[in-house]
Amino acid sequence: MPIQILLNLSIAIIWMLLSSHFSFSTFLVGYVIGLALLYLFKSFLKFDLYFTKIIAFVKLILVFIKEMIIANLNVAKIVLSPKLKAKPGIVAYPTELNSALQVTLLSSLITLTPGTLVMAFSDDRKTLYVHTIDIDSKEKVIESIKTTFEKGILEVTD
Amino acid sequence: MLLSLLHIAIIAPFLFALVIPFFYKKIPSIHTGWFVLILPTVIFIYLLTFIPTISRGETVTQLLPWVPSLGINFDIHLDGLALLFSLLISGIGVLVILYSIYYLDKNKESLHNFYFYLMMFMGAMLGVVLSGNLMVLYVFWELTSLSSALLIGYWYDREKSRYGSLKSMLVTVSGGFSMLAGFSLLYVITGTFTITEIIAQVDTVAASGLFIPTMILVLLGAFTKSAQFPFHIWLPDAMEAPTPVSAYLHSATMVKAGIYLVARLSPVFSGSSEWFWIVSGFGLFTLLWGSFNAVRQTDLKSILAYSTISQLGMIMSMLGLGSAAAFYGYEAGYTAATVAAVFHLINHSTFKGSLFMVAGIVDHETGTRDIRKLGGLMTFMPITFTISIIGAFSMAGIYPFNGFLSKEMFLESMVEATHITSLNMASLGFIFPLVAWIASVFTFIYSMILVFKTFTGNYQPEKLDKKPHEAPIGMLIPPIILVGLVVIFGFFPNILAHSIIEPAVQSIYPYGLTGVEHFDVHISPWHGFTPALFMTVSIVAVGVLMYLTLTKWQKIYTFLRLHQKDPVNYIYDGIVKRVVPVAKRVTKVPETGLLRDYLAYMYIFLIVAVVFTLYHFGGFAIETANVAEIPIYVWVIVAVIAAAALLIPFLKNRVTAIIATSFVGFLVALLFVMFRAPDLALTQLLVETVTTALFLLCFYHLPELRNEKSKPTFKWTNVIISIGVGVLVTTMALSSLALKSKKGFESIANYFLENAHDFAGGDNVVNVILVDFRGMDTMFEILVLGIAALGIVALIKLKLNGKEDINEK
Amino acid sequence: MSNLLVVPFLLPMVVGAVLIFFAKHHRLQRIIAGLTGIALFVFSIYLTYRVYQSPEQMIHLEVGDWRAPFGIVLVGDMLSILMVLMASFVGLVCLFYGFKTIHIERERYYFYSFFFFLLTGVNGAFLTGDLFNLFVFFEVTLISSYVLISHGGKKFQLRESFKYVVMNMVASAFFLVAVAYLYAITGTLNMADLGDRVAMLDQQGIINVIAIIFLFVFGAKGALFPLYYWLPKSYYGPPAVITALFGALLTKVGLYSLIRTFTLIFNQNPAFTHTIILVLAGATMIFGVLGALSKFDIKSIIIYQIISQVGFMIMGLGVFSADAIAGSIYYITHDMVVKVALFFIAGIIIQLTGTADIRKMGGLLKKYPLLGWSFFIAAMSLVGIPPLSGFFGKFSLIVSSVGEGQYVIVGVALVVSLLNLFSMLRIFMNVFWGEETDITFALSNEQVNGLLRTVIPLIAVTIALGLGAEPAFQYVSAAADQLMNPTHYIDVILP
Amino acid sequence: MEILIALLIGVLFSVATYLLLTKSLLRIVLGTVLLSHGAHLLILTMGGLGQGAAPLLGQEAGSYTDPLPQALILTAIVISFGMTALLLVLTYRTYKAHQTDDLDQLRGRLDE
Amino acid sequence: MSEIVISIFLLIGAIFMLLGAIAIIRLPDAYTRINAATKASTFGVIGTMIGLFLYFSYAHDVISGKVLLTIVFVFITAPVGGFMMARSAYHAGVRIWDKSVRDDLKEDLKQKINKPEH
Amino acid sequence: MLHSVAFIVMCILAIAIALCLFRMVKGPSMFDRIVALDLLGITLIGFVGMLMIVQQTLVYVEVILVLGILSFVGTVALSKYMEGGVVIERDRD
Amino acid sequence: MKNNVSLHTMTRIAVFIILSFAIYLLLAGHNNPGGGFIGALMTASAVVLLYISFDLKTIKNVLEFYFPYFIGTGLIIAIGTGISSMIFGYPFLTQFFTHAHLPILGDVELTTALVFDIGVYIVVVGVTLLIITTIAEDDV
Ligand code: NA
Ligand code: NA
Repeated sequence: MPIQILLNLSIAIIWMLLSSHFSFSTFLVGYVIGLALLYLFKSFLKFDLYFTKIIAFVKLILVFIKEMIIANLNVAKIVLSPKLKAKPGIVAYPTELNSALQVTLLSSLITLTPGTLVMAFSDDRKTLYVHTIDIDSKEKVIESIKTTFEKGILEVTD
Repeated sequence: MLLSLLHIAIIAPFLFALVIPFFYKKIPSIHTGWFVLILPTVIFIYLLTFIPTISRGETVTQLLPWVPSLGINFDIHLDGLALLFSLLISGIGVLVILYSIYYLDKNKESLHNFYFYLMMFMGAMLGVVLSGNLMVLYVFWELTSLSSALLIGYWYDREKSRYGSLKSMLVTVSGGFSMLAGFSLLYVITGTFTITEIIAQVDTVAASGLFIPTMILVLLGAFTKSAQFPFHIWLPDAMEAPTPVSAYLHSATMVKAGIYLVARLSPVFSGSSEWFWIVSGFGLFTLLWGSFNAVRQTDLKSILAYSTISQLGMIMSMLGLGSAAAFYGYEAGYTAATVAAVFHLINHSTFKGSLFMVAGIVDHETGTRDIRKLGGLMTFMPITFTISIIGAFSMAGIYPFNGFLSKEMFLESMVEATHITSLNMASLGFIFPLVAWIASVFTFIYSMILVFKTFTGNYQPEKLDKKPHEAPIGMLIPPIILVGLVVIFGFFPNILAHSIIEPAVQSIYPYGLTGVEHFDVHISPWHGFTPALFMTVSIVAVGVLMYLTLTKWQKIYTFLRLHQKDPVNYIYDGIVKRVVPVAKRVTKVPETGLLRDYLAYMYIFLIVAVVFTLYHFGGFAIETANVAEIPIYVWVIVAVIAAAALLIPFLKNRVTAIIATSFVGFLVALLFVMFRAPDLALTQLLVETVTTALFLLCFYHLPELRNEKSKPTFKWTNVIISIGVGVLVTTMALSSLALKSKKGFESIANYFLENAHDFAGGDNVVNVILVDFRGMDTMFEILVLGIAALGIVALIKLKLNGKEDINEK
Repeated sequence: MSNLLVVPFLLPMVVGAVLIFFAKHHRLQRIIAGLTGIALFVFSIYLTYRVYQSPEQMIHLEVGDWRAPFGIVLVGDMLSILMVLMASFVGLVCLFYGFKTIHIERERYYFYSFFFFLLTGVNGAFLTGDLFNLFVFFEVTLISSYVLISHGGKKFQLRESFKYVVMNMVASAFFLVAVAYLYAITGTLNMADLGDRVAMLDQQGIINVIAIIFLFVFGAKGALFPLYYWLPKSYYGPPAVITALFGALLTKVGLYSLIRTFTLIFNQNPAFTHTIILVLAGATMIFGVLGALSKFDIKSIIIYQIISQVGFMIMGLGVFSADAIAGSIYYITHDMVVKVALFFIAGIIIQLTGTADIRKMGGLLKKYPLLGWSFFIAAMSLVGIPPLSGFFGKFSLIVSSVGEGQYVIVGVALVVSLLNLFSMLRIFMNVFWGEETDITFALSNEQVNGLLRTVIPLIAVTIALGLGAEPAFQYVSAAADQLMNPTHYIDVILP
Repeated sequence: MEILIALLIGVLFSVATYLLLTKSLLRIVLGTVLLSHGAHLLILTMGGLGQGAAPLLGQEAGSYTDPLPQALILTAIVISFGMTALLLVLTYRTYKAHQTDDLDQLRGRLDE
Repeated sequence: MSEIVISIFLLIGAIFMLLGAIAIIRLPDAYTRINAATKASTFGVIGTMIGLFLYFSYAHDVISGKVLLTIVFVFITAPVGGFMMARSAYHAGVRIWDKSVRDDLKEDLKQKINKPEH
Repeated sequence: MLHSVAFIVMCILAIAIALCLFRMVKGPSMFDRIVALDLLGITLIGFVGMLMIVQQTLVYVEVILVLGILSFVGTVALSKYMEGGVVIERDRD
Repeated sequence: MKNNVSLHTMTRIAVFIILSFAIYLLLAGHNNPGGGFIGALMTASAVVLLYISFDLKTIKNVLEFYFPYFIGTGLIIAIGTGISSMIFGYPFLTQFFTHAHLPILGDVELTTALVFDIGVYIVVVGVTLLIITTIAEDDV
């Protein structure tokens, strides 16, 4: 139930963003719309949504932004260098994360950072296959993900 | 304004026709003909009451508006000519129906059809001759063609009946159509369809530049109906109709409608040498052709058919001659020719009617009409023989029958023709008596053949299906009445002179004879030793000689290749046979079934028409201002769109193709943003995406793109057409824009901008237009979508195999 | 202001929408559809009467209360209202024929909805006074026709429907193109306003080209030479009732639009534009009738007769005089009736004998005289044999053409009429005359008579229109006068 | 600007026409899609390009661009969307029924 | 000053978008292209959208939530888009660049085929 | 100044679009084309943003969001299609 | 290895955003870009995204609608606004609007055009989804 309220609130906020009109009435309309949508999809919501650990979340975002900037610069370097010297490959990344939301979050973060792209999940969702533009070593790739994102996500969601 | 009795006389047969099936079905024990007989009898008697009035030189007119907007009024104009014809129609009608009662078996025949057609014909024919309005005349004219065709095809399971029916319909209706054009021209010239009014404007008609075409068109109608060469070919085939029909329509009445028309319109057209030459020329040639060909026929009815053709030509030639004589003030010639024409018209109806009935009797009693099988019937059917000998001798022009009188008058008028000094007659006039003489010889011969090959000579029972008897009395009465008339008119020709012939001649009275107030028609059998008498004598002499030596010279027909069928038939058959193959070829060539070809026709038409118009009017313009101000990125975007689009035809992979199309679509949306159309951009993007999704969904059911194997000419034609279309659209766009900036009408759009907020309560003007100013567009646009969706459901789920629509309920 | 004008297209639309909910209840569908058909017809009569009696002989409605030329305006003038009346009549007759011949599965898949949507489009196209709105109604008509023409999804149908749809989509695209050009130059969409503004232009070159593009667009929908090639086969696929409906209504929408635009808007250079129309009219007649002669399939023959008759119907426009246009209007009216009758009869024959090949039939007249004579009358009317309606149509066209000195077209029309006669007699003589073949008849006499009950009224109308041509001609002459006097139209719409 | 877009429209029409003239069902469908793009752009161009602000009155701009062609195009887009959808389904049903997407083989015989 | 900031954001965004485009031209196989394009474009969008957001709040005094929402949306969906493309490519049999150094997915798929689940 | 920047940005983006077209045409795999289309969508977001600055209006902001949404939907649909030939599965299980 | 975990999760989130946006587009259309048609296509896109990410059966269980009725209903609503103006003696399809001051919501513009647009919306949603599901279900 609280998850749904949360979702409802976020729809109301999205509504405000859409309307570019930050007032109570807009919020209320958004809330009502959210309520209607949730009613419509009542049998469809099964993921855990838990936004309490805001601080951890902010931290995660900051880490992410930093990583992202670096990543983009890296890609820029590779793309613009006169001779292509990338060593791409697909790396299997084992994760300890459980919930769908966690795994999704992780994969998104991975994808948005250093030359890496999650391109498949194992059927049990325990292994992420990560395409990497430039691999030094498999361990290095795994290590960097483990220490930045997976840790951050655990902090946020647990 | 009200229907007069005369109108009712015309309409009654039609109404009566409608109840005939009732008699046939409900009272099968009595031959339907007996019921039918009543009406023509009543009409005939009623018409007889007009004789005193008409012979006084008066005319009866009854007006009834029908379609006054088009100048079509059901006006009745009863004068001498009309009375003569209407009496023939109703009188002979009575006899023919009486005859048919014995001729058609009430148990075997579809009498309701027969009498239905016959009544329809009678009404139509009365309508033709009584109508004072050309268009009403035309209406009934076509109805006579129609009923005639139906009667010819009465035994419709016979191939020949259908052939004859189609032929008569095509020939007479084509004449009718040309007549319609002629009448239309007359209307345009005179502003009326009323015959008397047209006659009153004869000077206008003569002065019109359209005089000759009008005349020819009208004459085509008359000639086809009256079986004038070369349109006569339908008449022999019309003999497939039951014999009463042949007697009635195809000798006594309908075929004379053309004569009637020529007579009726003589006052309008006769003031020209063309009229004379055409009418008389065709008449004479038909006379000759008919008589010449009658001799080679072996079927009794065929002989009679060609004989009819010949006699109609004869009457026609006399009418032409009469009008010419009148026009050049040669009154004696006029009277001689016209009186002869009218008198012969009556006589022909009597003797030819009786001869047809005889042919029917012979056919009925022996099962054949082929003279090669017949012979020696005299002893079996003496009455019939007597009838036929009177009829045939009259036809041959032998004294003392009515045919002798009119034939001699004819010869006389032909001789008179040489006295006309103008119209090149001085040099060509000799043709008239010459042709008349030759034709008369042949007429004599076939008349003899008709009688003697049937009734004398060897009786050949082995060639006949049944043993001949004398016909039942009911079947004999009508021909007896007719030959009775042949004899009576032969001895007392003047009983008709004042009552019938004189008013009729008066009606044909052309305007050239203004000085003459009244004709005195007097017919006498003896004129002294005139050239005509010598001609008659020589005709009989030569005729007898040639009849006796028939086998000796008959090979001439084979030599002339006339032995199989009338050569004109080759033309008709050739055309009719070729129409379908030609139609097939003409249809097949463009109708390839290939969509590309159909589109190519459309595009080529469009391009050619537009180029032609532009060339004709000019108007191409272009405003080159502001080209320099276009930012570079717009050039790039436009180039990218163009490049993406140009690539699509070359793509071999359908997903690539759809991605390229999406590419174009997305960039078009960008253009919409550039050109300040946010709603458009949104819609374009959404539609593009959903469309792409639809394509992908449908790809599941579709094959991969193929390489097209086409000839280079095919491809290059396509390329040229495509470029043409593109150039056309662009050229026109630029020209329109140039004109827009030059002319600058204020767009109605400003109204929307000014009023959207205050009067429609919305700021998004595009949306306001869609839901308010032009809400109706939107309402039906969503209807289109709804139909599309439901249609897709039906397309996918409803799969019939074709049997369902037959027999389903 | 008269909201009456919306009824002819709104009623079928609402009913079409409502019937979606009853798609599975075919009996209820039929009851609703039948009542609607009757109501629509009765209402159309009333509306025609209203228009005829109104002082301007024209009523109009500014939809949404936005005055012309800004909003969309509906115009019921003499011509459009007559077309609506005829469409409603044809629709009604087709509906009842459909009840007897349409398969239950078709009814389940929204047949009646599509039927009414088609009527919506057709009536809307007749009534609108706005060029773009005309486009929209065209599309409503077309998409309904796409669906109906492929309804049932038979192999043959699918193949030919594809061609039909593509051809029409191309024509529709050029409709938009032409509207765009016209809008660029005149800045308006209202037809009265267009007429007004185009008349004020001194540069006629571009306008004439636009006129040609419109001729192309409407000619493609109206099946003019050389734009008709999609028609013969695509019309062949669907059941008789749909072919009848199409033959009677669809091409007429194109022709109506031609008449409307070429009298109201593109009337500046008739010597050029209308001569082109006249040439196309002649070619259409000729090629249509040759097509008819090339076939032995009764349905195909009558389909080609659609094309041939189209030539006659626009002949009056090409001649461009009040009398000629009156002739055209009368001819269109007559053709709607006769064409439907012919398709119904062909449908009965095909159902009865199980074949459409006239060479395989024969002697039907004996067992089915009413059917035979119905056909004969309809055929003779089509050919123009008096005193049936077809005669008066042809006659008035010919007299007016002669009056305008257009002799060539008169000659063509008469020759084509003769060929028409030949083609129709060929059917009659093969099917109804001739020897009886060993075909077993698939319909009982009651069934045939039941189907004939929808044909007889049509035959009655063609006779009545002939014998009672005077009131009809008074009407069409008034309608033609209205068309030839566009300023009246413009003054009423744009006071 | 209008000249450039008019040229683009010409290209779109040419390509569309070329595709329509091919013998492949699918290419023809693509042709109709491009044809409608061309027609829509044409309507917009004919209304005049790039004068004034987008026709949303809330912006309070001095002048607005012509909203009418935009509304017309919207209607046209919607309609061609419906048409394209229907045509697509018709296309694949035709293909499935005849087992060919080659219009050469979909001609049919003259005397059917 | 603020104009400069805005300009920088806009230019960075644009450059990264261009970079993404160059990347898909230059990189050797579909996977590397997807990989690079996904993040370059995200970064590009974020750059231009922030620039845009700032511009309107600075020049027009309007806070546009939708611009921010766009960032959010692109941000959450771009990785999934990349994921979908890459995975589908792999399953559709698009070859990985022959100079790639490893392919764990291939190995694992092979194992899976060798040892069916049941 | 911002107008000049917007101009430059648009020129850059136009080049990016041209490059996308190149990859779209070239392929070689279908996914190269899909990524080109995806990138086009993203680039268009930037382009429309610049046009908003040029035209001094926020009215296209919905377009931006829609572009974002649709390039995602389009990418997913195309990928799904290329993976198995089916865009919408009837029943996954 | 066809696990769709991230796709499913993100779709769930994205769909809510898209649907909210769609409704916004519908309601704001009279004054801002948007309107019934655009809103409806946006809605349909969201649902299509669901269909693509998940599968027909799953989503049909969530959205148990019979789309042909959408078409009928939407058409009748749209016509209804047109007819209602006729009932009050105005020409067909005359639209009205008023500004109402409602509690909580404040100044609200009420227009019949919106009702019309909602009719459009319903039709278009019904149409799009009907087409897509019908094609997707066709497997013969
Ligand atoms: Na036959
Ligand atoms: Na036969």
